[in-house]
Amino acid sequence: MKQGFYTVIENKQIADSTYLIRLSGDNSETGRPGTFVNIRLEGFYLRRPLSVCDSSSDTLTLIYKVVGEGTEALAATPAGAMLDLLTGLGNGYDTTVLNNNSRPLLVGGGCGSPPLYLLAKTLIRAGVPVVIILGFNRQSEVFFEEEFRALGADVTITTADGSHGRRGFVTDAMGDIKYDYIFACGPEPMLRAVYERSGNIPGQFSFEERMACGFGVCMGCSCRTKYGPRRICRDGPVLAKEEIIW
Amino acid sequence: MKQGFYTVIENKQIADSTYLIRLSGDNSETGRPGTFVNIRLEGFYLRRPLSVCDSSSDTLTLIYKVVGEGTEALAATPAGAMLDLLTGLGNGYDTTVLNNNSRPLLVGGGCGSPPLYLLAKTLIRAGVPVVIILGFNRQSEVFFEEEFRALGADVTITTADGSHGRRGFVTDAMGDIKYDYIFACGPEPMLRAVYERSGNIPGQFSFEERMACGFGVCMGCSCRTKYGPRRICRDGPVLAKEEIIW
Amino acid sequence: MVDTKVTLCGIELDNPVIPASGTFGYGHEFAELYDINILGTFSFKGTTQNPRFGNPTPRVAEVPGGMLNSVGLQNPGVRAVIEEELPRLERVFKKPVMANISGFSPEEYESVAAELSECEQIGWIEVNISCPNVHGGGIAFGTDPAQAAEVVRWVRRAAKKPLIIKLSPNVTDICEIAKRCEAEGADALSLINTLVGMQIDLKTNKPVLANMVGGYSGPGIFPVALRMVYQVYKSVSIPLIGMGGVSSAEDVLKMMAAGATAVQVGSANLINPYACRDIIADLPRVMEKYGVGSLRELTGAAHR
Amino acid sequence: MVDTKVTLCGIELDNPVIPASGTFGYGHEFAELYDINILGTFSFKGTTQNPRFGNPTPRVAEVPGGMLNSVGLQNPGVRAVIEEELPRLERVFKKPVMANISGFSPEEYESVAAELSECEQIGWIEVNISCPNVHGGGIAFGTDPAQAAEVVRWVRRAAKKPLIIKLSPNVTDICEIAKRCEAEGADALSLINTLVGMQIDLKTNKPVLANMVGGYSGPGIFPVALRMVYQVYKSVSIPLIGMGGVSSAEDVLKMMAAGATAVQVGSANLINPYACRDIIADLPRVMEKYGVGSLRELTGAAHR
Ligand SMILES: Cc1cc2nc3c(=O)[nH]c(=O)nc-3n(C[C@H](O)[C@H](O)[C@H](O)COP(=O)(O)OP(=O)(O)OC[C@H]3O[C@@H](n4cnc5c(N)ncnc54)[C@H](O)[C@@H]3O)c2cc1C
Ligand SMILES: Cc1cc2nc3c(=O)[nH]c(=O)nc-3n(C[C@H](O)[C@H](O)[C@H](O)COP(=O)(O)OP(=O)(O)OC[C@H]3O[C@@H](n4cnc5c(N)ncnc54)[C@H](O)[C@@H]3O)c2cc1C
Ligand SMILES: Cc1cc2nc3c(=O)[nH]c(=O)nc-3n(C[C@H](O)[C@H](O)[C@H](O)COP(=O)(O)O)c2cc1C
Ligand SMILES: Cc1cc2nc3c(=O)[nH]c(=O)nc-3n(C[C@H](O)[C@H](O)[C@H](O)COP(=O)(O)O)c2cc1C
Ligand code: FES
Ligand code: FES
Repeated sequence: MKQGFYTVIENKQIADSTYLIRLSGDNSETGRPGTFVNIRLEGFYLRRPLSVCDSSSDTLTLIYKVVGEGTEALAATPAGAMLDLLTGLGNGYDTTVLNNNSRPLLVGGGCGSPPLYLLAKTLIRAGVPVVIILGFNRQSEVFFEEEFRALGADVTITTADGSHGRRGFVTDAMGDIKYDYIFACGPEPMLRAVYERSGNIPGQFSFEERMACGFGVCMGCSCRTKYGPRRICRDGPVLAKEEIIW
Repeated sequence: MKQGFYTVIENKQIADSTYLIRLSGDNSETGRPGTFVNIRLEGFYLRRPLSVCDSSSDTLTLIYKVVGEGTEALAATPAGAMLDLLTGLGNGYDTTVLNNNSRPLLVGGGCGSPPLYLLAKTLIRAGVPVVIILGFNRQSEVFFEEEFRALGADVTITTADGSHGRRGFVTDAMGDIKYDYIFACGPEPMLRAVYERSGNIPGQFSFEERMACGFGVCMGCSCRTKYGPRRICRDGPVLAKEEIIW
Repeated sequence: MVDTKVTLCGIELDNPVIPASGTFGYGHEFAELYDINILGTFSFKGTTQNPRFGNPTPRVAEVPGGMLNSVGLQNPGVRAVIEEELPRLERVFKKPVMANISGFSPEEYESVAAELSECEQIGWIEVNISCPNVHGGGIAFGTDPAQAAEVVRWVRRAAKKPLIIKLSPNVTDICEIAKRCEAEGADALSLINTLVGMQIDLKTNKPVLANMVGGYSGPGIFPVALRMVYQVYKSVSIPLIGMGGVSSAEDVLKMMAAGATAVQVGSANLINPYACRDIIADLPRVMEKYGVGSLRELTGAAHR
Repeated sequence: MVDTKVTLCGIELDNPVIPASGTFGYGHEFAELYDINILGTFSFKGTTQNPRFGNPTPRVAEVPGGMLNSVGLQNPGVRAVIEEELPRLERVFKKPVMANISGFSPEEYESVAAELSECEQIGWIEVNISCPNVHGGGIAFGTDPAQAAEVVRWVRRAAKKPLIIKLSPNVTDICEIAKRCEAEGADALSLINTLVGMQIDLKTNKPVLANMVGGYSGPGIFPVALRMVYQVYKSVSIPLIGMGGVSSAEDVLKMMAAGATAVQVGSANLINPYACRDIIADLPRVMEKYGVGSLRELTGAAHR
């Protein structure tokens, strides 16, 4: 974990109430896919956790949905502004369990997809082919379809109302795909459906929970697992499929 | 009273921890000498009251001393920033009691002098000659000596340590002057000394008190007078000499 | 079209927003700023039998999250209120006003309530029981269930208007006191009055307030107020008026969801004289945002 | 050169800054960030007899002025603390640590205190009496003078270390409880624990916390905490540890002027992991600014 100040390079709407923010600062701790940062916003006591969507040596990209006052304030932050971030939070996805013969399936729901971008990039760079299903409610919410394709991933989009890609839920698209490992991130009902739909296939699921500290000291974000209590912010947000209790 | 947003034109140090800030905005209520404004500062719950030092059709000038966190934040406010002000607060000095034959003496102490500037200006414009004594602790605290002279006022400066002007307190300089009315503003011990030194000569004294609203509704700033309780923010800050109880 | 109307003890209010006692004077300073008839009503400055100057100054201070006051119930006394303030108010405010009263003995409460009960302009009597009982060791009536009940008993006899008891939050169990007040015949409860707080000036190392301690109000007390409204809603069946740090239309909705029928706004008026006007103007937008068609129906939603 | 040393129950601290229980874990997450030996000491997470998961989530929420938590004392139990956490701590922290303990019966408090008393690393035992008494109708020990006294009596027997009782602020008269704790043999008092608060989510109209209510901490409780430290200082003669919203070196000085011998910093650690390091680094500057040569001498200055 590191604390640092980041400069907003750009902050733009990319879909229905969905924004992409690019930041420049010390990225020594943002490279692991599935980790998150915790952002301090003027006038708010607690920080706001957001997953790393992409990270290069000098640029950090986050994608967030405006759901309340904090994300509203973030959306109003202009380029040039400075933000106080804690970076390198959480365990992240463990990609060492895969090899070039692995056939992982990545499944993302709504604003749960951003961390899958850095994950897909990391896997593809390591020579692992990536198939990904991204679920949204409607066309106007879809983002990053092309960006995932540009990485070389095989992308399926589902929308609940059929306005873009395939009609239905991510799980409806899962039947057509052959995979031996699963990575998922999204709202809990989606995670659970994916968990069940994927049967015995092993995988890693990324969770969200209300947080205070985000670095493991307040016990605000605990969840029960088969191996005892885990802090989503430090022992997670990624849990191995076999430890999850719903 | 009016609420309005003002743009900072300039904000500069003019003496030891003393700043002059010029603001542009709606000045329809800032023209009466002895009235004050109440400034909202980001991050502070209560507003900060400051006397009008000068007011023209488009520029409002305030002079303030940095004494705590609020005035510290104000001193750090750059040109171009916007400030939320309540203007036209307080009764102000009543200048209708004077005429061209009046010989008023104005006495100011430290950061109590600012409101005397607009008062002096108003009196001189009305043809009333102005004699003014300004007291400070030391030379590095002195401000506005030339500005008062430029108005055409007869200015005496006193410093407690004699480093500028006459050594001693304002009251030490009062004996040399002939006057038939007195206006005073400054710390309470000074006001009291001036009150006593000026004997039976009538006058008006401007007071400070901790305030919440600044416009007469919370009863936070009351003081006792010979005619009953008065709110410094609305019935004051100027009290007629004959009503004052020490 | 959203419906902001609520009914408080049989009197319909255009909206639930009520400036709180002690932050709105007797109304006329605000009437110079905007048409105060847009308010649900307002609660006037705590009025006692005799004129009071209150405590020595400094009697306000700033704290993180709000302010402290130790005004000590400065008011011109009930006769001056009836003879001067109410006639003056009548010219600018056409709605029933809420009379906030205080006393230092049950008898004083009773007699102030009796006098104000005769005034047609007054819609409700709101009894501030956070005052010290001068004959009871100086502890506040509102912090002792038996003493609180005694005040209600006395005022109930005298009050010919709906009777609202305003509770102190500085207690171990506010529900117990609420129940006692209900049992003695209170028609509604207001909560909360200020928390007891302090501020110290490091330049002198002394408390800022001449009175040492003072009442803490403003956004910092909102979580405590919301919790107490929620808890008391479960304990009594009379209507509640929620207050404590309310500063926005969102806060009004939260108070109502927790159980309030109407909402008072205090300190916010002091730092933004247009606070209540702005909140009322913002209510329809916020109601639409959160899908609230009728405010009346929001009361207690958090319990359902 | 300013002197930041203070003495707490016979143990000298390099400075009065102590991270508060529940906001510093068992120390090692912070030890990865900075050398925690710069601290006066720290108070570890409230420890109970058996491992506890605590309350259902969501169990933290944001409020104006701070946060709410209803963690519900998640901890690995006293045996794991002694066998795993303390040995791990020993490698990174060379000073006596403060053991914060909790229980749901006087017996549990006693036995946890007895076990931890055997640990050399432990300098003080800090007893959190804000837990519900499961055999006493579920109200918190700390809100009832008799039950508070009973806990102190049991723990006093078992504790072979200086005994600090941590008071709940959710009471009508904190001085009464403080005096009872002193009479039962407490060596010092910590105050305050969290105020009870609530937050509502307008998207659902429900309380944010699964537990409905939670403990309110952060800058918004500072005025209440400062007042309580000031009042309790007058009521007892044992040392006080002040806390509640402390976020800066200025706040530390204010707490000490009000009567605290040492000061705990809680929520501030959660939003700025370097909060305590920063406060300690800033102390000399602020002491010089306000002319404080020795912190030790500041304790109680507001009373003189
Ligand atoms: C590890 C992690 C990674 C996340 N990554 C992303 C991401 O990449 N993109 C994205 O759009 N969202 C992400 N979220 C959710 C995001 O943190 C919330 O949407 C955001 O905090 C809401 O803040 P707000 O002030 O707008 O909402 P409000 O509801 O006003 O917030 C009030 C409080 O609740 C908390 N809160 C509200 N919703 C959530 C939530 N879903 N999860 C956790 N805390 C919440 C806030 O942080 C704040 O403390 C992530 C959450 C976690 C825990
Ligand atoms: C009617 C009036 C006119 C004033 N005019 C001027 C002026 O022209 N120039 C100038 O330098 N100062 C003036 N003052 C004093 C000025 O308001 C205070 O110095 C300022 O509020 C201090 O704020 P702070 O945050 O720096 O100090 P802090 O001590 O940190 O402030 C804490 C609180 O105390 C209040 N406070 C502190 N000192 C005073 C004080 N002396 N009077 C009233 N409230 C105080 C603050 O407003 C704030 O609410 C005037 C005060 C009043 C009442
Ligand atoms: C300056 C001031 C004076 C007050 N005077 C009274 C009063 O006379 N009677 C009363 O019942 N409450 C009084 N109160 C309490 C408020 O009515 C209200 O209960 C409290 O301030 C909490 O609301 P707020 O946080 O919105 O201010 C006063 C509050 C303030 C700030
Ligand atoms: C997340 C969290 C967990 C806490 N857990 C404990 C605890 O286990 N034992 C205890 O005595 N106090 C606990 N507290 C209370 C703090 O130690 C402290 O008394 C309180 O938060 C007030 O200080 P603050 O405003 O600086 O946070 C906890 C507080 C928080 C925020
Ligand atoms: S948010 Fe504090 S432990 Fe996870
Ligand atoms: S400051 Fe509110 S009445 Fe004067």
